[in-house]
Amino acid sequence: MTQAQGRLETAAPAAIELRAISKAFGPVQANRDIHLRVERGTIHGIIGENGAGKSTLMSILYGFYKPDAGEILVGGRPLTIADSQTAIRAGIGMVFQHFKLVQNFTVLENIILGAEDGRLLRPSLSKARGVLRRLAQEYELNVDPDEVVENLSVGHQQRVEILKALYRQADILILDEPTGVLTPAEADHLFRILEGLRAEGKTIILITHKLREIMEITDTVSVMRRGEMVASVRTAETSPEQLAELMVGRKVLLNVQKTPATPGKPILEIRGLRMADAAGVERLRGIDLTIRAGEILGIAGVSGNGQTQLLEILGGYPEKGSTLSGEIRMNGVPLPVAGAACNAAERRRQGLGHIPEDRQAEGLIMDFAAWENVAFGYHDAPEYGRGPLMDRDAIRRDAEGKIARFDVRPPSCDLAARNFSGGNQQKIVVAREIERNPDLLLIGQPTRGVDIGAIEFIHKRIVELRDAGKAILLVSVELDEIMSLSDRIAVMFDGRIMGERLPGDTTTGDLGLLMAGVDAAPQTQDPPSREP
Amino acid sequence: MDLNTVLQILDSAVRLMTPLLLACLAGLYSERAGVFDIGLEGKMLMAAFSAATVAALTGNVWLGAMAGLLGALMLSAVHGIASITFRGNQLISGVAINFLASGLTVLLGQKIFGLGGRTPSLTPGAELEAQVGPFRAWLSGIMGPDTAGWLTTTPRMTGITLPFAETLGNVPVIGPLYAEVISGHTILVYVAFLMVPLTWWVLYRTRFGLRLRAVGENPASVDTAGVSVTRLRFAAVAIAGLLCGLAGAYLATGLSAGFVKEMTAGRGFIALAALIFAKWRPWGALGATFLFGLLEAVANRYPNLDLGVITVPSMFMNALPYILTVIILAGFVGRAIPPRAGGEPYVKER
Amino acid sequence: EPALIFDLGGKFDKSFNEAAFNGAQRWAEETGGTYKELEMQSEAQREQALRRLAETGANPIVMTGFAFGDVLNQVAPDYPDTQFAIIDMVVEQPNVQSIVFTEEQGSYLAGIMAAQASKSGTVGFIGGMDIPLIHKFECGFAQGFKAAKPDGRVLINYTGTTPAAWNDPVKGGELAKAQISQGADVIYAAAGGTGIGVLQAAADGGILSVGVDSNQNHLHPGKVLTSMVKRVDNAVYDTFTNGVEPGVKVMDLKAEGVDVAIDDNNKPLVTPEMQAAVDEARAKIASGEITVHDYMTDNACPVQ
Amino acid sequence: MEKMPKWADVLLTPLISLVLAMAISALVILAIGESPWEALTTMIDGALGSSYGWGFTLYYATNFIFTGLAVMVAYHASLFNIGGEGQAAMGGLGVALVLLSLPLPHWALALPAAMIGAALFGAAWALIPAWLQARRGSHIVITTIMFNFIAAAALNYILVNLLRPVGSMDPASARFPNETHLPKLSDMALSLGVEWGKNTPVNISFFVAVIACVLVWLLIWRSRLGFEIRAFGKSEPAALYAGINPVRITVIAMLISGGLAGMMAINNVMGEAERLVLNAVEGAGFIGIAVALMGRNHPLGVFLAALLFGFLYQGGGELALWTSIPRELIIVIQALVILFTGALDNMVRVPLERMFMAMRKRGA
Ligand SMILES: Nc1ncnc2c1ncn2[C@@H]1O[C@H](COP(=O)(O)OP(=O)(O)OP(=O)(O)O)[C@@H](O)[C@H]1O
Ligand SMILES: Nc1ncnc2c1ncn2[C@@H]1O[C@H](COP(=O)(O)OP(=O)(O)OP(=O)(O)O)[C@@H](O)[C@H]1O
Ligand SMILES: [Mg+2]
Ligand SMILES: [Mg+2]
Repeated sequence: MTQAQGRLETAAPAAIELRAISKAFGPVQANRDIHLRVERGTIHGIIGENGAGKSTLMSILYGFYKPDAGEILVGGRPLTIADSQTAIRAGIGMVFQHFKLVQNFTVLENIILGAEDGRLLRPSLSKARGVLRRLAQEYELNVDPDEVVENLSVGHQQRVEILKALYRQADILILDEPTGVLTPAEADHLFRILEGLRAEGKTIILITHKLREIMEITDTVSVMRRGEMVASVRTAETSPEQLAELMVGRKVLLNVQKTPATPGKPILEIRGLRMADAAGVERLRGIDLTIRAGEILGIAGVSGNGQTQLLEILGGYPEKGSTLSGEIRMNGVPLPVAGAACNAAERRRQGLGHIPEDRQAEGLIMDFAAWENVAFGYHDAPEYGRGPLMDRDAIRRDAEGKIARFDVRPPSCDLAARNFSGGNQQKIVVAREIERNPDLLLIGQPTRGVDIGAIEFIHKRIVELRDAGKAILLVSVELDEIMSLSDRIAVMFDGRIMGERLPGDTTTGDLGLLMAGVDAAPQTQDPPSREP
Repeated sequence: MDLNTVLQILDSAVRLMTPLLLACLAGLYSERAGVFDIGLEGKMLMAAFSAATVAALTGNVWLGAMAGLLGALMLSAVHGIASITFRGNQLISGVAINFLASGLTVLLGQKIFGLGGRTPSLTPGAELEAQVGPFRAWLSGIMGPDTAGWLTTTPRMTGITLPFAETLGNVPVIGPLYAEVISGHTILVYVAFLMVPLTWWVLYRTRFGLRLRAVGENPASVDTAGVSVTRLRFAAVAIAGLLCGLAGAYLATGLSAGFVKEMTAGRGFIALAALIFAKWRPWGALGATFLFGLLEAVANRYPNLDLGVITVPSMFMNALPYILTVIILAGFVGRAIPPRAGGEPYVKER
Repeated sequence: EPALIFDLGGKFDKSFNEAAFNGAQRWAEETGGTYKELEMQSEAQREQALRRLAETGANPIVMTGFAFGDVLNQVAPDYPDTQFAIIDMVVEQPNVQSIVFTEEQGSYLAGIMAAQASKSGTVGFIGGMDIPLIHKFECGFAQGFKAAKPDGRVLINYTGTTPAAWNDPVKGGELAKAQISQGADVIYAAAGGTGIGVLQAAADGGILSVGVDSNQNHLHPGKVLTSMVKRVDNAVYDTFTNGVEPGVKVMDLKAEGVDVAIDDNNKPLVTPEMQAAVDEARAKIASGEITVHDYMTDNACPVQ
Repeated sequence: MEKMPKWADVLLTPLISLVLAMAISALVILAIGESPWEALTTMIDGALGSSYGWGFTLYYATNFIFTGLAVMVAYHASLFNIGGEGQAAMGGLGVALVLLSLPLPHWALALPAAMIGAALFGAAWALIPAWLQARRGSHIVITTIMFNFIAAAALNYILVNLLRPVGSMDPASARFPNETHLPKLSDMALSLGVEWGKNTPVNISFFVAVIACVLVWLLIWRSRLGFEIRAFGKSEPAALYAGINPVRITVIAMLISGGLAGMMAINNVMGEAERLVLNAVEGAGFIGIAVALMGRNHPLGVFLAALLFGFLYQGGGELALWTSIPRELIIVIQALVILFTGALDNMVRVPLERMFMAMRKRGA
């Protein structure tokens, strides 16, 4: 294909070779005529925008999806991978982007599932226990084999997935965005393991969005764009800028342009906010935060440390059955933290906007048309209707404007949200929330699953809102995004604010330590600084 | 209430709970594998009809029982094809199966026997003989009159007296308990009770059970482990069919002697409620169905419960199991968490 | 051409619809005539069926079941030339004959027999759906039984409150077993399809049972003490043969409208004393010396 | 972007499913030794061949419109209301109590009063399952089934012991006063000088049902409440995010649903029987499920599906009246219609989608 690929070819049979793979989901062409060659004993990176088709390609390799066309060679021999069983037998293991674990099974049960040794469980379990102990020592992958998976942290769940693959004696290990859920330290640990595996002669395919990781660990890298494989090159012979350009198809500005903040009066004040979920587990252990008009407060942290709960509580819909205490004030007015008065609709009336973390599950009704989604959450607004009835024309006019201003593609009001691409779905949510001109905007993972071009656009609009004197609370797991967008950074760990930093005064390493619960600069920790 | 009364009520409860228990375990297999099943009622009815029909035509209850299993299995296949293969709505499929059974049984019954959907009574007599006669004659031609006669004179299940029931009967408390309550039921009662530990063992001690539970919690985990979700779910639905088949056969050939239209009378729904009450666990199923059986037995024994101040009318006593179900579901036994993938067809590609 | 309409239970209900069907069949066989028959599918069809039959010229039109009463009252005046007969209900119209049965009298005789046959002094009654009509059977039975055994005991159960109560032999059997365990040794079932389970359980349990409506003695020869027969077949047969005489026709003991069935199947069970007691009671009822209370008149039963 | 045109989705798929269901039904009829063709003609003739047949078809359809709408409204909130049977039965009680206790001089007054009674009782019977679902997570499918049984028991008790006139054998209430009798469609036609549907039970409730279709359409697709119901039904987390209270919506949707089911009583109890009889609902609550599903949960679809089931009911009734085919055949046909249009939907839809995709590819 490309010149780069030509140079990769060697005499020995490749561990994996894909030829002319295509796959469509209904009208969506997820993979188109893909060729890929991965050499034995190497780490091969795959990058590409969201929706580029990376996961689909790997799922085909693993027998989860069947390709519409194309051929797969494993170890030089053609193989029809009809199901995952075939892939496993061929020595392929995969750690999915969304883990495929049975939440209420123990680690051990999850490991042997599908790889049992006989009809009875007991022998399989005891054998697996032994193997697990050996693997744990060999690769520093410690997990309690008898712990129920839902009680494990995400990082540990990932370990279980890796152990599952190793238990099945995988020679070729596919990892789909493994570091998205890890702290920098955990990610480093994972990379050490991967290097160890490579040293043993195993082959690894690593999907990631993070160019830094590609440069750090891979031997070769392939770039996908809109379902096609646009390049395969040796990592040593390329650069992040070149990769980014290959990914998006044009030059990208990786930095946000913004002027220094001019914070005004406090908009949101949180004091001693505590929350225990329905099971009684403390998710927030005393949060103190202040956000002022005209500033962006970024909250960094590995997901699962209480950010979701914080956003939900502020958004007015704390988890069912949870117990809450503490104080929240908006524009100086105390807000109810629990009970019937604590309601998302009421919060919106008080001037709150909210771009939720999970747009597909929360921010949109996937089966509703775009125009209906523009009214979603504001369907009670007086301009959207008369009395109990809604005014479709008014809403549609409004929606058309928003769609045009936010360059949603295709610019169709009647298309169901499900049929927009992820980035455009996110634009609908962002348009709806930002154009309401809220005093306080909560943003969770604004650019998750959004292509680089749209990221630029969304970032610009967030900064504009700040410059209009609004307060913004930004939660993101992407450190780069936090660093470039925030005026002030708070790091959450285990339901607490571990510390606050100014973007100019900190490094990713420093933040990474905080995210792991280690405070390298204790002087700022106690009490948490409330004044900017 | 003396000991004897208690024993009689318990004895009755055991009989009444047996079809519930079998149906409940049927639901358990199906729902543990992620396929909801409100068609238990229909499958039981179909099984009761098939069992009674074949027993009436052949004079052999074991052939009848086989037919019962087949009848229920057929409806299971419909449910499987609708909800697994074609990923249809499992509730709707269940509703359709209930209608189908209720119509087909009468239609076929009327066609075969012309008794308005009833089968002949399975007690030796002229009505039965008219049906069995030709079959016996035909069989005699093949294997001789003795064998044929022997094969065609067990139209319904009879109770089994367990060993030592007589001798132990004199031991206080335990003796009568053994002799009255435990001994003397038809074989399917013992099968039903043995199904409880067996189900527990299959579910928690075998590879099949592990996979079954996994497919009801997260089918993708099973799929990516290289095991077929479809095959597992079909197996579970088939087992559910077999158990419903036993329940139906017991109703028509064990507890009563013949089929009467709509004879399941809502037991499938009670079994479903018991399943939720049992939180989808085998031993829980035993406890829940025993409770329902006991309630009905008590209501039978005390049709107008005289509480001194007021007399509870029989209509209330008859509705008691339903009222109690609602009260139980209202969460007085804690929230029951169904299998997480329950009710959802497994869809890989949209 | 005469016509017969069955109530919702359908003509094979093993009960009075079936008896009506048998009467019509007998007429057809004996006279070689033909008749129209209809089975109800829903409440709304009652009127439809009546009118359709009347318009096609059927005459007389016989219908079974009290549920037709209300509709017939509306329809009959519209077809003054058509003759109607309704069983189990009184409808006062010039072209309607109302045929009612004194089930309490037949049940009374069954009670007498049960009292004679019972050794334990305890007998049982199992009704289907808990409605007044069935209480009429219950009350007559209890009166007869108590008349013969004043200190005896009658156990009473009803199967349920939904139409399913007519079709639950399992429950019927279980109720019978519960009564047996309380000492009942004769059980009277007035419960449609549910009764099949009662008779079965009684036969299995080695006690006697009493059938209802049709002669059910043959179901378990030697184990069914008797059946309280309601000669709906005779009523239909008579109407088909002789036409309708407007007014109320009471099919009581005297008119052989109700009786206890004694045939080859239960002969051995009927002792001479029993036969004598029944005959005596029958005569006394016929002569008016004994009046059996009808539950329907005041919703109450003098004995309990 | 859509896989196939909307008309194919809402019309073609159910139509093909229906044809399949009918084909299997024909096989069943053959299996019991009867002629499917004769059966079909008897049904069509009996149900649609005369104004008389139409009168009954429309009467049954009216029942099914109400119960179908009831299932539909709940379904949009993703609640599966199997309790239409009990709710409609309770609606009947509401109608009877209103008409027997209030001195209403004219049907024009009696109708709204009875509607309120019917809706209130039906809604009340749906309230407890709704509340239990919303608050306690008790599965509404099970609780509504239980409430059907409980309603039957309660109604039996009330009819036999409280509402039955003394001396009547019939477990039924007294007749409603003559002034409250609803005008029949045949009377209305007659006053226009047309002889139509003489002696058929279809009455003014049919128009109420049609109006109910329009109102439900307005509710679901044009009102803020409907927006909330649909949003909640599609995604509970999203509803929470938008400030839609799940308990409130669950309860409201079920109240409306139960109210609609209860309103059926103005047709069968007030319009037809003119008194409350035991088991007056006769399974219409369950048919409502099929009607809603076949009607793709849209009022227009519900209306059409109710007509179809009205046809099946009346045609099937005629079948059983005039041929030797047992009436249970109708139940089998209904089951097959539910199975094919409801549960085996994808069997037809997926190949159709493929066909349309292939056509589009070729066209493009
Ligand atoms: N199961 C599915 N059914 C239908 N469409 C799908 C399915 N899985 C993926 N797609 C579509 O296929 C395309 C490629 O998706 P895929 O998940 O492979 O992308 P990706 O490169 O892994 O993206 P991400 O970075 O978000 O993981 C997208 O448009 C997606 O919407
Ligand atoms: N005890 C059982 N009862 C009913 N069905 C069963 C039982 N055990 C297995 N099955 C069915 O048979 C299928 C094959 O099961 P089995 O465990 O023999 O798989 P296998 O051929 O050994 O495959 P693998 O290599 O994955 O272990 C299962 O998926 C299940 O559907
Ligand atoms: Mg992916
Ligand atoms: Mg194996």
